[in-house]
Amino acid sequence: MSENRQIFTLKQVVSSIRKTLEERYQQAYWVKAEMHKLNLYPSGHAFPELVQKENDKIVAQVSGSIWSHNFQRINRQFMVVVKEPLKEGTTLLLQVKVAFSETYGLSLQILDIDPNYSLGELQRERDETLHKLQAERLLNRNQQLDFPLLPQRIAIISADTSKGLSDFMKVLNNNPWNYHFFTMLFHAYLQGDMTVPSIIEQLKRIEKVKDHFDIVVIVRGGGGEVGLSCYNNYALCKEIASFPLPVLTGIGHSTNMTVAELVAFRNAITPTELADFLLQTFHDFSVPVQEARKALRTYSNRLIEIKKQHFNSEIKHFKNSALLYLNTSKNKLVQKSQQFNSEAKTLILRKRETLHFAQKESIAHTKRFFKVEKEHILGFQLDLPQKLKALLDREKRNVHEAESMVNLMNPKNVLKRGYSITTVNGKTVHGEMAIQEGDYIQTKTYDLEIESIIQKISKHEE
Amino acid sequence: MKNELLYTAAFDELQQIVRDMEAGEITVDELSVKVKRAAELIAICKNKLSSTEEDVNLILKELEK
Amino acid sequence: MKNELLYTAAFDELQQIVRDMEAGEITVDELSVKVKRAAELIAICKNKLSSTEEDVNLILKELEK
Amino acid sequence: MKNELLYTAAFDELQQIVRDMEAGEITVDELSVKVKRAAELIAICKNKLSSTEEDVNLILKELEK
Amino acid sequence: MKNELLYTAAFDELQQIVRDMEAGEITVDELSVKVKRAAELIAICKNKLSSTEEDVNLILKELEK
Amino acid sequence: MKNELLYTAAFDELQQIVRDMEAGEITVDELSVKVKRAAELIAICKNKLSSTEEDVNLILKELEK
Amino acid sequence: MKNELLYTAAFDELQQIVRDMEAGEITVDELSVKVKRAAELIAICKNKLSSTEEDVNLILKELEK
Repeated sequence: MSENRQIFTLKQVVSSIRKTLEERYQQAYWVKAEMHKLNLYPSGHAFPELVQKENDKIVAQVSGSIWSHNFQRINRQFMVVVKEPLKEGTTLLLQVKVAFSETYGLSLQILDIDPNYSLGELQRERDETLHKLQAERLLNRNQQLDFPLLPQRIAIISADTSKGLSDFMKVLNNNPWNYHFFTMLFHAYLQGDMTVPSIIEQLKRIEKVKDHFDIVVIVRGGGGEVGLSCYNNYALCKEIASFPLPVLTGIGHSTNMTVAELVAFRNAITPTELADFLLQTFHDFSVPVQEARKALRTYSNRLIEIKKQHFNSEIKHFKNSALLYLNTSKNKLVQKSQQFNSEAKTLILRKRETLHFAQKESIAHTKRFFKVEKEHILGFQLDLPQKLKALLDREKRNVHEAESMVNLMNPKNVLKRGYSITTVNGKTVHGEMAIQEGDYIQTKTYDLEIESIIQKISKHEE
Repeated sequence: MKNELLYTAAFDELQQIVRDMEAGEITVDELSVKVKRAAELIAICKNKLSSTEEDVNLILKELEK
Repeated sequence: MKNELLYTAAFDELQQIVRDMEAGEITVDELSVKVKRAAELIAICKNKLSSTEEDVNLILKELEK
Repeated sequence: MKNELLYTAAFDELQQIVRDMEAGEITVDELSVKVKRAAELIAICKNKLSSTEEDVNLILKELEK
Repeated sequence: MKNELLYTAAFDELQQIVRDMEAGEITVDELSVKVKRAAELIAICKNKLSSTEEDVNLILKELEK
Repeated sequence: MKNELLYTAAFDELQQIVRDMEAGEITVDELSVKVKRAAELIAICKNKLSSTEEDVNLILKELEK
Repeated sequence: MKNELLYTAAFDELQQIVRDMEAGEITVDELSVKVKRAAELIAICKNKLSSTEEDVNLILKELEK
């Protein structure tokens, strides 16, 4: 310890710190911090705990203060812009002035909170939930479920005091079509910090008895546009998205759809609309059934009518074909027999011609035959006189020749030419005759008879 | 006996006769036999057609009732 | 008797007579007998043809009824 | 027996007969048998059509109650 | 008697006479007898021909009717 | 469970029948059967619209398990 | 008597005489006797020929009628 030490009073020190801080931090700063606790006091002032976390560990912490009038203004602005009241555990963009009170110490006096930053933060949370669900492929999981043809058995998650629930039930139960629904209410908080765990709990209960239900509806009414950020909660949205039954939401707002609504099988703006949708699904089932009855009549009448027409036209067709067939057959027969007739006639005609030719030939031959025969006979008749004349002439010639010869040889004719015949005692003289010289001979000439005596006899050579 | 010969057989035989005649393969002696036969066949066919026609007309009339 | 002789036989005989006559193989003595025969044969053939034709016409008439 | 043959089968058979008749694939000998069969089939179809119509009308009337 | 001699025989005899005459195988003594015979034969043939022709013409005329 | 399947199947089957009938793909033979079946299916569907068999107490009991 | 001797005999005898005469086998003493005979025979032949010719001409004339 040193001797010349200076001792200050606490006030001196604290005042000096305040003075130094006030000199150093004169202006207001925008600070980003998580509002860990709001610590709203009945006086209307709030003394929130501001922290900064890194990896869930608090790395900075300081107290804040919001004076009542500021708090009310800020809260109004939040409700208008963010549609949420200031909520603990959210990161805010705060306009602060460093304040130091000798008695309370250091705090950040919160002058304003930027609702737009919070809006962005909410948006970021929403986006984060969406991203996570997408990464887990849960975004469309519930929507991919088969929706029952008739969503008749409904597990309702709502608050029994909710106006939305009564609207919903009124529409379902008072339907004029006598559609019957089976509903069972599973009570849950629909607003505030309890919303997420209570809805999740009820969903888990419903899952136990899911075979008794067709769908789950989350119905909330009258809450307006405020306090919906819990429906962007990842845990809740994951539960809804992966629920084994279709979850339908009707949480009564019209803007900025929450993730819960996005991942739900279907979202209706209001519970009434949701009920109307359910009735519509009944219509969608009932109308075709009703129409099927009409269609049954129409189509069966039409079908029978068509079949009757087919049938009648087939009968007509049949009649025509039968008659045509008969007619064709008759014509064929007539044609064939006419052909037969003409062929037979042609054949007969040809045979007739052949016969006629034979007849003509036989007549011609007969006539020629007679002609030839007559010519033969005529030939004989003509030949005969000639042949006779020739024969007679030849004979005449023969006789004439003989006559000529005889005439030639006639002694009278010989004597006429100067010859004479010498006879002795009436006999013609020849060599062998015994005649002597001195015998008497008679000589005969053509006109004289001479008697003479032989003087000399001699023979001549020839 | 006549009706026992089927129309088809009768008509075919008739056709054969006509074909033979066309081919000139029929003598006059056969012709008169064939002519007689053809007359028979034509009568058979005609009878068959008429009786069939009656049947058909009866059925068709029955149908229109 | 006449109708019992077939047309073909009658016609063949007729043709033989015509051929014989053409060849001069018939004597005058035979001639009138042969011509008489030929006339007979022609008549037979003609009759046969006519009766066949009548038959044919009858069929057609029968059919047109 | 009649009702045991289905309308479709009966109608098809009827149609086949008509087609065969049109195509000339039926002989005159078969015709009256085929026509008789066709009449039978027509009766079957007619009965079937009217009984079906009656049945259907009855069911539909019942349904509208 | 004349008609009983056939034309053929008469014709043959006639031909023989003519041939004999040509061949000079007929003596003058026989001649007039032979000629007489030839004339007779010619007459016979002529008659025969005419009567046959008449017969035949009658038949043919009958045929052409 | 069973009933759900039943009505869904009934609805689908009904719709199919209507479609088939609209397309005219039903034979006369099937028609009355199909219409009868459709009437049955309509009854099933109509019944389903106006009734369920669930019991709240049963569910509560199950929830307590 | 003349006519009783046939032409043929007369002509033959005549021809014998002619032949004898030609052969010179007849003496002058016989000659005139033979000549006388020949003259007789010639006359017979001539007569016969004339009468035959007349006969024949008559027949032929008759034939040409």
